[in-house]
Amino acid sequence: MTRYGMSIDIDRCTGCGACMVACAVENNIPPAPEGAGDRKGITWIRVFQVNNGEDGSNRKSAFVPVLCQQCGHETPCVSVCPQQAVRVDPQTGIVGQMPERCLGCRYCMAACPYHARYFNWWDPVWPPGMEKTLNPAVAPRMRGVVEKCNFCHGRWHAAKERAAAQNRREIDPGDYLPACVEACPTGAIRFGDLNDRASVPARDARQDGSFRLLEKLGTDPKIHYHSRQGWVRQIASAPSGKEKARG
Amino acid sequence: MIGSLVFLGAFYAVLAVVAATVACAAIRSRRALAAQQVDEIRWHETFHELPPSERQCRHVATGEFRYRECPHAFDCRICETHTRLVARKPLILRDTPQEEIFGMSFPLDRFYHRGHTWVRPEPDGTVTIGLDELGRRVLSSPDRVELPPAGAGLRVNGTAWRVHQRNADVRLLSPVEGQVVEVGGPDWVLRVKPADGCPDLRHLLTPEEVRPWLLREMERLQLALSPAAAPTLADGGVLVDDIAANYPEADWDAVCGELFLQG
Amino acid sequence: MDRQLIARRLPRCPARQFVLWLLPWTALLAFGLYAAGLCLVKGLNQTNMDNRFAFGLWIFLDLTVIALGAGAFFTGFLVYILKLKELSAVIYSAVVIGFVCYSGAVAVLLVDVGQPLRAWFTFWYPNVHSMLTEVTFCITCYLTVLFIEYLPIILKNRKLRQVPSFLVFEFQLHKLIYVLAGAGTFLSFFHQGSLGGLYGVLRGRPFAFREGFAIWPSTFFLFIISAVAVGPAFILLTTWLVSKISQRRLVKPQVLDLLGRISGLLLSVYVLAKTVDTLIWINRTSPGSGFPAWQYYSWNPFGTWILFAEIVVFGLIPALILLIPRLRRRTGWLVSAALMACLGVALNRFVLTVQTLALPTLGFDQFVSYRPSWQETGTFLAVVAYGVLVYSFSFRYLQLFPQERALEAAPAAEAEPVEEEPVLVGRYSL
Amino acid sequence: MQTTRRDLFKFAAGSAAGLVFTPVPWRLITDTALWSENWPGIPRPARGEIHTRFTNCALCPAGCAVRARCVGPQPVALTGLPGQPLCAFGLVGHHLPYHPGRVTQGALEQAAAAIAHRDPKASIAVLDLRPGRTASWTYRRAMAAIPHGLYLAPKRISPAVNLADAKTVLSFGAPLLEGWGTPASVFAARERFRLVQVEPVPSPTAALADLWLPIRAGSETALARAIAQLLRKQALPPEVAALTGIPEEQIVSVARQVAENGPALVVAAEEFPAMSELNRLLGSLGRTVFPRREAPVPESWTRAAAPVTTFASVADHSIGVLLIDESAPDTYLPWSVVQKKLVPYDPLVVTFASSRAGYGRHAQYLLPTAVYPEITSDLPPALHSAAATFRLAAPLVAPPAGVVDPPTFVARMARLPLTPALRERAGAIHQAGRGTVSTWRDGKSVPVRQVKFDDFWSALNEGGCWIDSQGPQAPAPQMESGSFADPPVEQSSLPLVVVTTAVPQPFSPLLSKLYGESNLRLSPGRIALHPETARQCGVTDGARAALETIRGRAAVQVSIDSGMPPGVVRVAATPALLDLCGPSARAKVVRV
Repeated sequence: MTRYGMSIDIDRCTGCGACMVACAVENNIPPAPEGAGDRKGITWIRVFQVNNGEDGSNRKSAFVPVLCQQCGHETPCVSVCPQQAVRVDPQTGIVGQMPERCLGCRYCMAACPYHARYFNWWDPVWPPGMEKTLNPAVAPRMRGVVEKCNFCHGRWHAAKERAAAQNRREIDPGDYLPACVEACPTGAIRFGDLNDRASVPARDARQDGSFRLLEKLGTDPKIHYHSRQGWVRQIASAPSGKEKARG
Repeated sequence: MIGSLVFLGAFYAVLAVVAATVACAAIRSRRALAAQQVDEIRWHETFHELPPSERQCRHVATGEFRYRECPHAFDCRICETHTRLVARKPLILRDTPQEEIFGMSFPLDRFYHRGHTWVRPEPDGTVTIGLDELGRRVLSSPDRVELPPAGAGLRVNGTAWRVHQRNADVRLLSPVEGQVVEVGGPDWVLRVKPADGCPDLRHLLTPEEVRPWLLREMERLQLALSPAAAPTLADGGVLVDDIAANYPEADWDAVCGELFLQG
Repeated sequence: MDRQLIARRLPRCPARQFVLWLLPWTALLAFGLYAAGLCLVKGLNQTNMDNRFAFGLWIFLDLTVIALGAGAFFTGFLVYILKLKELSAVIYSAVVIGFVCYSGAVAVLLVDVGQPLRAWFTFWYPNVHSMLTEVTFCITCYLTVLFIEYLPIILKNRKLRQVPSFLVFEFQLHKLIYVLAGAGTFLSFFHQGSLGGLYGVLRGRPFAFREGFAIWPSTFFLFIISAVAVGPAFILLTTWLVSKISQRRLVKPQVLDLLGRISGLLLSVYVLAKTVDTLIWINRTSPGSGFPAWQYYSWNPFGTWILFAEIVVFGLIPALILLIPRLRRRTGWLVSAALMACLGVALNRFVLTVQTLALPTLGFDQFVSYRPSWQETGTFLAVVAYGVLVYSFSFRYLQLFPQERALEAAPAAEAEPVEEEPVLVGRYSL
Repeated sequence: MQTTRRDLFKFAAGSAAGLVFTPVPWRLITDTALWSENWPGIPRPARGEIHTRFTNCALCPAGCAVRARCVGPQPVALTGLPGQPLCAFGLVGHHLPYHPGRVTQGALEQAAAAIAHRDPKASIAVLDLRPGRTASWTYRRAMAAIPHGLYLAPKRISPAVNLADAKTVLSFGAPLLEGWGTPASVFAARERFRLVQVEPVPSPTAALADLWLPIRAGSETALARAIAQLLRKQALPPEVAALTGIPEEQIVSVARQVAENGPALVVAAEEFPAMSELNRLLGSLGRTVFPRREAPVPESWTRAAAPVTTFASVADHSIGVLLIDESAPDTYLPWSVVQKKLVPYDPLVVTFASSRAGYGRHAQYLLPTAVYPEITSDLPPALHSAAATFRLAAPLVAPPAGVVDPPTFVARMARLPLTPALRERAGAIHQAGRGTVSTWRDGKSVPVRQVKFDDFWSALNEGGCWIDSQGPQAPAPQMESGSFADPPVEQSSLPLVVVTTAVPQPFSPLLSKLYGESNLRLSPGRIALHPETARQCGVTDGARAALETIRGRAAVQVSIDSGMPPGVVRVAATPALLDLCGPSARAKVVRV
């Protein structure tokens, strides 16, 4: 019985975007068509640039990767889906989306406080020939359905199979890493089983300066952020009312 | 789990109820069709769509009520009030009612239906049915007349025969229940062998009641013919013989619908 | 032919005039259908909705229209269950309006979802914990009921009733109509509520999230009350409008007055409940989830004015007008109060749909705005046109207002005299 | 009996009702749903046996090692080696062969003929945008063999730096944390040094620096000179603070930091004398700054090779034929700069490129080349490695028919004997016998001396890397004069100072994730303005606008960024925009 989670060290994130691109490659997310802005795009993990609102050399910026927070308690998107297209896998604690079941009513998107769910506004289209580079482990989604981060579920399956091949029941932690974790050049994103107190994210979650987004909503997100800078930790709480973001 | 049971249970129950209702209605209507209640139902509906003023009880015309709507679709045979009233005030002939009313003859030997048909009991036990004077003058130049074949069954307030005149297609309501024996007599239209021997005519107007009723009828006719004009028909003014010819511009469909209770 | 279809004694405008009236609406409908077609064929990229604004004009439209359509079930309830006979003067019209509203809403919903072909999944794999499932079930069921209620009205048409089987079926069905009214009441009651619950359960959107009783957040009940409050008001409004346009007296003034009174009563209840709910939300619910309530109203253009407008201007004021008999008796006041009530509910649905989605939830995201694309607006207009057309045809060829004939026959609407004991003057005293 | 219309109706209605009780409609419903699951046009990923191959990324001079997951012959995912991840651009390198803007056909013969018929007196030059490769040696040999032949590098090869040993890094706009050197090595070092970023705009590097000096654009040289004077214990020139917009005490403290918290390192986006001077004063030479070392080359090549001439030092209007190798882009010289060197009367420009985005817009002939990961080439020594290295970008997929290999073309043009240059080079390295070769498949690294040449060669072709054992050499590299972009001349008609942010070219369409679908990076063709500046220009966020410089105007889209300094326009520079803006420019933004 595992509970996969992440810890993201904001102080280490340089906003290079490798995680976003790696995610898109791994999960066969198509390039944005003409006219898609940042509000119609599909970025299962999206890096926001935030700043402390100061100007000149007092201005401090940080980059915050936001992905599905994999809420563990009263998961907002699960209860609202009218046809059970969203479910929490009891084995892994991963909140999964079944695109072939999804009706595209977008109720779950309205329900998600982290804006971590994305709708396929267009048919998935790759430039001619580029579809050859698609990842065989993941099926591209059709137009009109919602999708989101599922901790690279394809990789989990693969790891499961490898484990089975060596007739082990548990997969070994190093064998299963989501694409973003693998791609992060600074190792800002760490992944592991939160139930295992020794795992990296579990340890990170315990150290001070670590926080979760909108914790007070009581949805028990499984993504733990960390920063030594006080002003960065502010982002965990509700908006204050003045413009803070680029991203 | 329980949740889904309750939820789905509730909804499928409701759906079942709705379906059952429709099915029930369907079955009942099949029965009704089989039992040939179409005429009754049609008359029933027609009656209930009449404006209240025209659903008036015959006893208002006689002044016993200041206001009363007929609750029985003009079928006094099942009306206690009617029987009560008749019982309380037996028929006194104060003055012999004359045949001539507003220059129209309403002979005393017959009973009148509110749809302007009459019934005359014949010596041989049958009854003859015809169109009364006012009706005749309105349907003075019919384009086509559809009479039922001999042997056809009639039901009270059902269709006796049809008359087409201009844009109007008039169902003349049958005053009695019975079987058509013969059609197209000298002064009558249908000869009918009444159901169960002697005809029950309680629901029809007696000649004595005709006058006040006719008064209203002519007002209505007048209104239907030309809503603008003053009521000249009723106040002793003699009614022209061929109304159809005299009011070419009148909406004949409306006039006949009004007069012959077409609904 | 046209005249043959129109019931006797119901004067209707000449066919040419009717066609002229239909033309603009038909054009609008055609345009709207084209727009909707684009959305279906090319996908929802034709709209200006996006990942932040997952709901837009259409959901707002659905919520409003369904609230306004509540008149159908509520009047049915009053007439057939509570035997409030006066209201049978508008029941047919109410049914048609209800049918129009619901069918329109369902049609738009089908355009709104990304995969309309999978609409039936909801019935196949229902997630009973989702308010949307409840909504889908109820609305589809209730639409069926409405259709069945609409059927007799159609069969009553002068030409159709010539067919014996139609006549009889209509007659028999009408005898059982109270069962349908009951079912309709049950269904509407639930989905009006669950439409409110739709937002009330959004734990992730503290602006919309509400505590409640059992599995239902307070918005569930607020929506029911507001819907039944505004339903009669909308019927009042439409009846008045139709009689203005057709220049006919359709119902006795007492009927409108009664509708107004009912609406007023329920509206005042609603205003009270809404106020209490808002206070609880500001002081407990919202802070409880870490969101100071004032913050919601610090984003232009949605200041506190919108709260005030919703509760006082379009809630309290019309309620008072409708409760004061002296004002109610004046058609002007009555109608404008009804209009305000309708607008109030529309505003409430707008706030829950648009403001909820526009407000930022994360500390670093922004207040977003949204302007519907012409395709969305077109689809919206198509529903309006569709409604007008269906109602126009129904009004012309069916008998929506039973009292109309009577009022026609007796132009001076005299107070209904009551039956009394026979006066014992001699018979035939003429 | 004869059928009436009524009968037909009855029949229709009956059959419609009956149909509901057949499986047909239900089956149809299910099928529509299934159909919607694989909507026509949704590509099916090719399945097949999956294996791993190794190569080196040729997209930028950093040349990271790449591990490719391939389905059959087709790479479907590129990742770095454990501990050395790739950058966002490298991760999607395998998309480039399918880039919509790619050119695969060119007039090869005509170009050759045109070159052959040039007037022999005008000089013929090869501009090599990424010097230090084996291809560069081929060019040099070819140019030596041709009369008036010139081998041009866009700029002097900057010295190698050693971030690992630096304690303080003073960076003049160098994109240290944005793909400058291999990400892994930079971030590994980042833990240990303090970064002072001198940059007019809040780039990601500036955002993450320990100290960001928002300097007035174009006054970097002045600041560098001022710091140099402070290091020489001279007084700070009074006007500097005003000129650079940085308070004196801050300049002083920075000077103290670099002086005291050594070893220090000064880097810049573009090398300029004052910076080299600072490195000299700080004694970085030999500690954190080294001459770039090259892998051994065959004796025969060095004997007959044209000298490396920097583009700036060529006489204006002297080049008759210019061949530009864009196949491995690094720095892009604005067209205006290039044009200055061409003969005024119809010069011939031939470019080797895979798209028309670059010089293809100006050249008479564009000869299509292979792109990474099709190309076979070696990579110049990495910026951050003091020791010489040699590694190959071995092709993962076969290039399409009709593409040209630039060095081959040039060699043929110069009638050089056509020999496999890379193999010869490898041979030379193997002969020298120094250093070790490491292969990724088994993660072993063995001394070259112990491997046979064929194994060495195949190791290189499997992404192996040769690293020289000879450490860094002491003698300080002598700094050559070039200049940091001078402050653009004041012009009232063009109120804004342009700061260009280079956009790596080409990049996979999938990078729309960074450019369009998030505002993580300023997308190509976009400009960023301070809200106040935007108001003055009368443009709003996301509005279309025109950017005007002395060289012309171009359509751009506006992004408002409160972090921008007022009076500065930041341009995400595609080659086209770089042509427009040049090395340093003033501009104005007009609403359209």
